[in-house]
Amino acid sequence: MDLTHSAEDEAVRNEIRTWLEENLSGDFAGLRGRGGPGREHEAFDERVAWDRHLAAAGWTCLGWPEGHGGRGLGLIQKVIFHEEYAKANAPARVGHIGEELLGPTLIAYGTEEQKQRFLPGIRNVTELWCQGYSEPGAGSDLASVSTRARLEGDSWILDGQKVWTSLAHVADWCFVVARTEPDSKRHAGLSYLLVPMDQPGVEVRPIDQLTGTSEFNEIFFDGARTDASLVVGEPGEGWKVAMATLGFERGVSTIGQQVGFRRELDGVVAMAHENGAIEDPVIRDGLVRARMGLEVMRLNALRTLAGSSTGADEGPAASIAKLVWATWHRSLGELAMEVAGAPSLVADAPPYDLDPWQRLFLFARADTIYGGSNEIQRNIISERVLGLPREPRP
Amino acid sequence: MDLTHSAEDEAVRNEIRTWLEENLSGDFAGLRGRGGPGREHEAFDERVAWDRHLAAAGWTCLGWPEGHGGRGLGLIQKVIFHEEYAKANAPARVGHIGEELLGPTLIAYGTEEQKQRFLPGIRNVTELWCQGYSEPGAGSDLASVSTRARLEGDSWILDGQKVWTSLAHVADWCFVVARTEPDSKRHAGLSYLLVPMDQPGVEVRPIDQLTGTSEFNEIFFDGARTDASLVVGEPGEGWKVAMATLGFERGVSTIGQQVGFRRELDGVVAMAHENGAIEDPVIRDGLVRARMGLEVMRLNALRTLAGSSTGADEGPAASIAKLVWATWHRSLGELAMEVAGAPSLVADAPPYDLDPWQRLFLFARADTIYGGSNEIQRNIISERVLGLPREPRP
Amino acid sequence: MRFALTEEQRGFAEVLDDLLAASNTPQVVRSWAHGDHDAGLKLWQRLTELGVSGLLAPEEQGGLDADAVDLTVAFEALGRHAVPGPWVESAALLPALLRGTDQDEFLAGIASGGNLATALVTDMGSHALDADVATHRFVLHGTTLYGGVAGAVHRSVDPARRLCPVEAGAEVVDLAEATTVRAVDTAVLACSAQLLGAGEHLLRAAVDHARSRKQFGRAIGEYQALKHALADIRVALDFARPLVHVAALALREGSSDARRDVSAAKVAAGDAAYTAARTALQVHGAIGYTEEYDLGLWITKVRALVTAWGTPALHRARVHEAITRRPVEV
Amino acid sequence: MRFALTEEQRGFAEVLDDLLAASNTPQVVRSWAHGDHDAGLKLWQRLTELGVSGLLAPEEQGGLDADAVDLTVAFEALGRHAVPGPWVESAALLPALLRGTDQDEFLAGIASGGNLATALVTDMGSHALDADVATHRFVLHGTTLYGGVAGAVHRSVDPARRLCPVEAGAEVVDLAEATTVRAVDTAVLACSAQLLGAGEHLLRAAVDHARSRKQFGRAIGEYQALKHALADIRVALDFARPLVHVAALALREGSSDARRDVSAAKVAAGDAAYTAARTALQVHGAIGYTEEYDLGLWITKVRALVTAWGTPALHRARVHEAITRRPVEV
Repeated sequence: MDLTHSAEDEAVRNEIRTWLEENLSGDFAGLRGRGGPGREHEAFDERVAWDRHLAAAGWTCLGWPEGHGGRGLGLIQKVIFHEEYAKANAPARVGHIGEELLGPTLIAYGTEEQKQRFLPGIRNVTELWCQGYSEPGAGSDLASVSTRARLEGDSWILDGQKVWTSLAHVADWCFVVARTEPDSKRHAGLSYLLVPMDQPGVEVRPIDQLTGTSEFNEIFFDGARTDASLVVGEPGEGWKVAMATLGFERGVSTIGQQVGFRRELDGVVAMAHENGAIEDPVIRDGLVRARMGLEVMRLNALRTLAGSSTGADEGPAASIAKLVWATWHRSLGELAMEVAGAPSLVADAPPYDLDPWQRLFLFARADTIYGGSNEIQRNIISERVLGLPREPRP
Repeated sequence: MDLTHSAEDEAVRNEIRTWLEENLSGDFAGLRGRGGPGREHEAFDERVAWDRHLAAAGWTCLGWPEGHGGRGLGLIQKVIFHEEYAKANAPARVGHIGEELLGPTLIAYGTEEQKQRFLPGIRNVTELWCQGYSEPGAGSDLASVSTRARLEGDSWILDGQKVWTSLAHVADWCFVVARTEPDSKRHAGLSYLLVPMDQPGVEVRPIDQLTGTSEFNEIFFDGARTDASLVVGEPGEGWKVAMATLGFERGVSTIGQQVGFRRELDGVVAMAHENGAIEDPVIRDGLVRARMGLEVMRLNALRTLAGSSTGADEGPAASIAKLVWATWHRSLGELAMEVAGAPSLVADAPPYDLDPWQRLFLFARADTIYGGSNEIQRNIISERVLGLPREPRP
Repeated sequence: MRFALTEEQRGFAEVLDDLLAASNTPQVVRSWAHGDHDAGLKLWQRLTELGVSGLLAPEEQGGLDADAVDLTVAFEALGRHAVPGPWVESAALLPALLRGTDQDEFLAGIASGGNLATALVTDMGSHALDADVATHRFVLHGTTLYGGVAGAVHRSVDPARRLCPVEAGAEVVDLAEATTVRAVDTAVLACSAQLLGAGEHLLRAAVDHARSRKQFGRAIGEYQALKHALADIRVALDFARPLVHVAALALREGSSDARRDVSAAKVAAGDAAYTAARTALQVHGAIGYTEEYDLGLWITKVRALVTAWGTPALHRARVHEAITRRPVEV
Repeated sequence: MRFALTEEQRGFAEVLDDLLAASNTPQVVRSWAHGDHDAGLKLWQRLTELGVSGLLAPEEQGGLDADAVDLTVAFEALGRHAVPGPWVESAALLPALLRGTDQDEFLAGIASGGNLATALVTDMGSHALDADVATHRFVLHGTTLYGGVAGAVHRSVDPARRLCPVEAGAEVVDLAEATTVRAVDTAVLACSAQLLGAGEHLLRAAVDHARSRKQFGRAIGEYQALKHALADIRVALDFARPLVHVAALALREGSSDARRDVSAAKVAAGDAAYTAARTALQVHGAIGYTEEYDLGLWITKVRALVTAWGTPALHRARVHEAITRRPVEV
C-alpha cells in the first residue's frame, strides 16, 4: 500500500501542468473557474473554443484506445489529468457527455460505421451530445420509458418527451432510450438511438430553475427522424446499452470533482475566518467534519481506483461514492449559507444573480436527486452489497 | 392559552407534596430514587410495602372512578401527582401494570364479577400483574400470536410462550393474549385471558440482560389453566381489548417520566462541569440540545393534555411522543457516556455492577425498541397522521 | 392550565386560511417578485380587514390590542401561504416599538392598512425588506429609531423578498432598551411562526406528491424511507410549535426568559421548516427544483427566513448563553 | 500509487479469519469475562504462531518487523472476532515503545508469545487491561516507562475487558518524546482497526438477522427503513477504513501529520462501529439486548473501545486543533 506516484506518472503530471499553465492564458485566461453544474451558461462559446484547443493538443478522450483517437492512458494518469485540470481551475468541459458517456458506449457496442462516423466529432469537440433518458413522471425509473420509436423504411420515427436534459439546447445529437416494441414492458423492448437535434421534429425548451439559470431542458419529439442504422446494439436491447452508459458515468473525473469541492470548502473556510463565523463552535465543527469528509472521499476514490483493475462489480462502489458526495455537497451548501449569514440573502441581477455561495446552496441541494437519488443509491447498496432482499414489486 | 394552574389544582399539588414529604421518611426514606426501568430489582419488597402505604392513604388509582376505589381525578391533577411524585424522587411503583393497564381495561371491558374480583387487589396492591403480549419471533407484531388456549369444561388450557414480560417473576396474575380459534389468522380468533401465575403449568425464566440485571422474563405455559369466566370481552375478540390496553399504556405518567429525565440530565450536566467535559463545544452543544429537547417534550405533553378532552384520536400523538422520548433518552445515555469519559469503563460487582450513567447508557438504548420500535412509530405517524398509503402486505 | 389555542384563535386561523387559499397566493408572490405589487397590496388590504396588520396596535388607534399568541396564529397563516410583503416589520416590529410613544397617527395608519412600513435593524443585517413599496422606512440602531433612506432594490435568494440597503435619516424616537428588545423579539417570534407555516405547507405538498406520484409501479408514498422522512418532519413541526407558543406566552407575560425562549423558537422552527424544505425537494425530485413549480416559492422563502431576523448561529448562541449562564440549568 | 492492501496482507487477514472463525471466540470471550483465561491464552498462542504478537518486534528478537498497515490488518481481524486480551498493549504499544532500547529479552518474549504485557498510559486513563493475567505490567507516564503494580480486578462495561488500577513501580526506561508519541499513536491505531472489525461483525450480524427474521409476514430486511440504515453503516465503515489505512501509512512514513491522522481514524472508526452497534441492536430488537445472545459481546466491546485509548472528545479536539492551526487548511 502506498500513496506515492511513480516517476512516469509524475512526468505525465508535469506535462499536463505545464501545458495548462502555458495555454490557460491570453484569450483563455478569463475562462478559469467558468462553467460547471449550475453555471453551464457561463462563457459557453469560449469554452467550446477551449475544448477544441485541448483536442488539438491531444488532451481529450485520454482513456480511449489510440486507434479511436485517444491516448490509451491508464486510470491513474487520467486521475492525474483531472487533478491538474481542476487545480488549474480550468473551465468546465462542454464535450464531456460525448467523451465520457457516448464515446465509451460506442466503443463497446457501436458498429464500425457508427464509430467512424461519431468518434472523431466527439474527440475533436465538433459535435456536442446530450443524454435522452429521463422522462416526465419517470424520474429514477428509467425502465418506465414511454417515448416511442418505430421503423419506417430507412428511418426511425420518434414521438415522446424527455426531460432534465443537460445542454440539449446546444447539442448536435442526442442518444435516446425509446420503446421500439409497442406492447413491451419495463426493460424489454427498448432501443438506444442516436438522433440529430437540428430537425423539425425536435423541440427544446429550457427549464428555469431556482438558481435563475436553465441548463436543463425538455425535449419534445414529434415525428423526429433518424437513420435506421443509428441504433446502438440490437433493437430491443437498449436497456443493456443504456446501463453500460450509466456505468461509464461514474468515471475517474470524481477525483477532479473533489479538487473543485476542496476549492469551494476553502472558500467557505476563508469566509468564516473573515466574518468571524469560525468562532461559532457548531460551525467550526461543521467545517472540520467537511474537511474530514472530503479527505475520506479522496481516499475512497483512490481505493476504488486500486480495486478497479480487479474487474470487481463497481456499481455499488459508485453508489456509495455518489451517496456520500451528494450528501457532503448539500451539507457544504448549507454550511456556506450559515457561514455567510445575513449578507447571503442579497443577490445581484440574473442570469448572474447569485453569488457563489448562494449558487452552491441552491445547486448542491439538487445533487441528492440527480444521477440517482440518495434513496436509489441506498437501495443499490443494501441489495447488491449487503444482499438484502428486494422490495416486493406489485 | 396559559400555563398557570388553578388554585384548586395548586391545592392538590400541596396536598400531595406535603404527604410525600411526611411519608417518605423513617423506613421509607431509603427508597428515594429506587426502582425504575433497568433497576426493578432494587428494594423490591420495601417498594411493595410503600405501594401499599400509598394505597392505604388513597394515592393509588387516582383516575379510576370513585365507585371502583379510585378518586376520579382529572388529567391535570393526575399530571400534578406524577410531577410531585417524581420531584420527591419517590420510588418506582410496583403496581403500575395493574393500575395503569389492566384496571382501565377491566373498567371498560370487564364483567361486573371481574371488576369486583380484581380491581380491589390492584387498588390495594395486594395482587401484582404482568402483561403477556410479546412472543419469541413476534416482536412488535402482536397479531402473529401463537400461544394457544382451548376451553375444556370450566377452564381455559394454555400452551405457548411469552417473552419480555416485565416483573413476571413477582406477579400473581398475567393478562394473556392467546389464540383461541385454532385456524384463525392475524387479528381474528384471539382472546384476552386472565391467568394465575402460581400453578404447575406456568414457568417463569428470567432473561439476563446486558445491564447485568434481569427484570424481563420468559413465561412458558404448559397446560396452564384459568377459569372459563376469566376472559375479558368476548372470546375471539381479544385483539380489540388488547389494543385498548395499549392505548392506556400511553398515560399521563409521561410527565412524571420527564421529571425523572430532568434529574438524569441535571446529573450529566453536573458531571460535565465537574470533569471539564463541558468545555468540549460538541458536548456542550449536545447538552443544550438535550435541555431544549426535554422542554419540548414537556410542552408537547401539556399540549396533548389540553387536546385530550376533545376526544381526538390520541394514537398518533402517543406515537410521536414515544418516538421522541425514546430517541432523546438514548441520546442522553450516549452523551452521559461521552461526558463520563474513561472512568465510565470501570464498574463494580453485579447486580449493582453499573453506575447510573452506564445503566442509563445500556438501558436507554432499549427504549427505541420496547413499547413499539421507532420504525413502528414512524409507520403509525406517516399512515395515520399524514395519510400515506400502507405498505403492501404479502 | 390550558396549553392550547382558544376557540377564537382557531377560528381566526381558519378565516385567514380560507381567505388566503382563495387568493392564488403563488401568483401574488410571482408578481411581487417582479416588482408588480398590485395583487399583493390588495391582499394586504383584505388581511388588514381581518385585523392582521393592526393586531398589536392599540385599540385607540383602531388596533386590536391582541397578544403575542394571536400574532403567531396570524403569521403561521402568512407563512403557510407564502404571503409577500413587510408583514413582520409593519405588524410586529413597529407596533411593538411605537406603542406608548407619540406616534399615534402612524399606528392608526398601520391598523387601517394605509401604512406599509419596513425597517432595518442594524445588528441583524444591512438591508430592509420591500423598501421600494413601503410607505414608511425606518432604521433601528441601538435604542434609537430613525427614518430611513432606501437605495436600489436588490434581488435576494427569495425573489419575493426584495431587499434594499437603507441609510438612517432623521431621528424619530429614542426608546427604552426593554422596549427595543421586546419589539425585536416580537419580530423574531413572528418570523418563527412564518417558518412554521411554511414548513406545514411544504410537508403537505410533499405528502400530496408522495400519494399521487408513482415510481416502479407504486405510489412513492408507500416506500418506507420516504414515509419515515415525512413522519420525522411531522414530529419536528409538532415539537417546534409549542416552543413558538411558549415564547409568545413569555413575551406576553414579560418573562425574563423571553429572549431565550424566542431564540429557541426561532432555532426550532427554522430547523423544522428547513428539514421540511429539504425533504419536500427530495420527494418531488427534479421538478421541485424548477421555477415554474410552486414548491420553489416556499423553498426559497424558508431559506431566507431561516437567516432573516438573526441567523441560526446567533439564536443558538443566545440559547447556549442563557442556559449555561446558570450551570444547574444546562 | 496503489491504495490497497497487498496480496500478502489480504492472505494474512484470511488466515486469521479462518483460525478465529474456527475458535468459537464467543465462548472464549465469555470464559475470559469470568476470569477463566485458559481458552483465551491458547488462542493467544495460536495467534502468536501466525505472527500477530510479534508483528512490530524486531526480526533479531523473533519478530516480523512488520509495518503499521500490517498491524491494522491483524487488529481488524481481532476486532471482527472480539478476541479478548491485552493485544493493543502487547502487540502494538510496548513493541513500539521498546524497539531500539535494551529490552531485547522482553521483546523476544512478546514475539514468542511468552510475554503478555499490559500498560496504563496515565494521560488516557487510570486502569490497565487484564493486569490479572498479564505477565508484565507497565505504567507510561510522560516519557518514562515504569513497572506497574496492579490492584484488584474491576468489572467493566465490557465484562471481557477486566480493568485494574495500576501504580507505577521501578523505572524501566526513559524514552524520547517522539518514541512515546509514536507508540501511543500506534496503540490508538490498533484500537481503531479493532473498532472497524467489530463494526464489520455487527453489520454482518444485523444483515443476517434482517434476512432471516420475519415480521408482519415479510423478512424485516425487505423494509426500506431498515435497508437504508444498514446501507448507511456499510458506507460509514467503507469510509472509515481508508482513514485507518492512511493513518497507518503516516505512522509508517513518520509523517508530521501522523497524530492528526490517527485521531481522525479513531473518531471515524469509533463513529462507524458505534452506529453499527446501535443499528444492530435496533434490527435485532429486544433479543440483542440479552446476555445469552452473542451480539452483546460486540456491542459492549464497541462501547468500551470507543472510549478506550482516548475519548472521542479528545481525538476530535486533536483533529480540530491540527486542522484549525493552519487557517487555510480547515
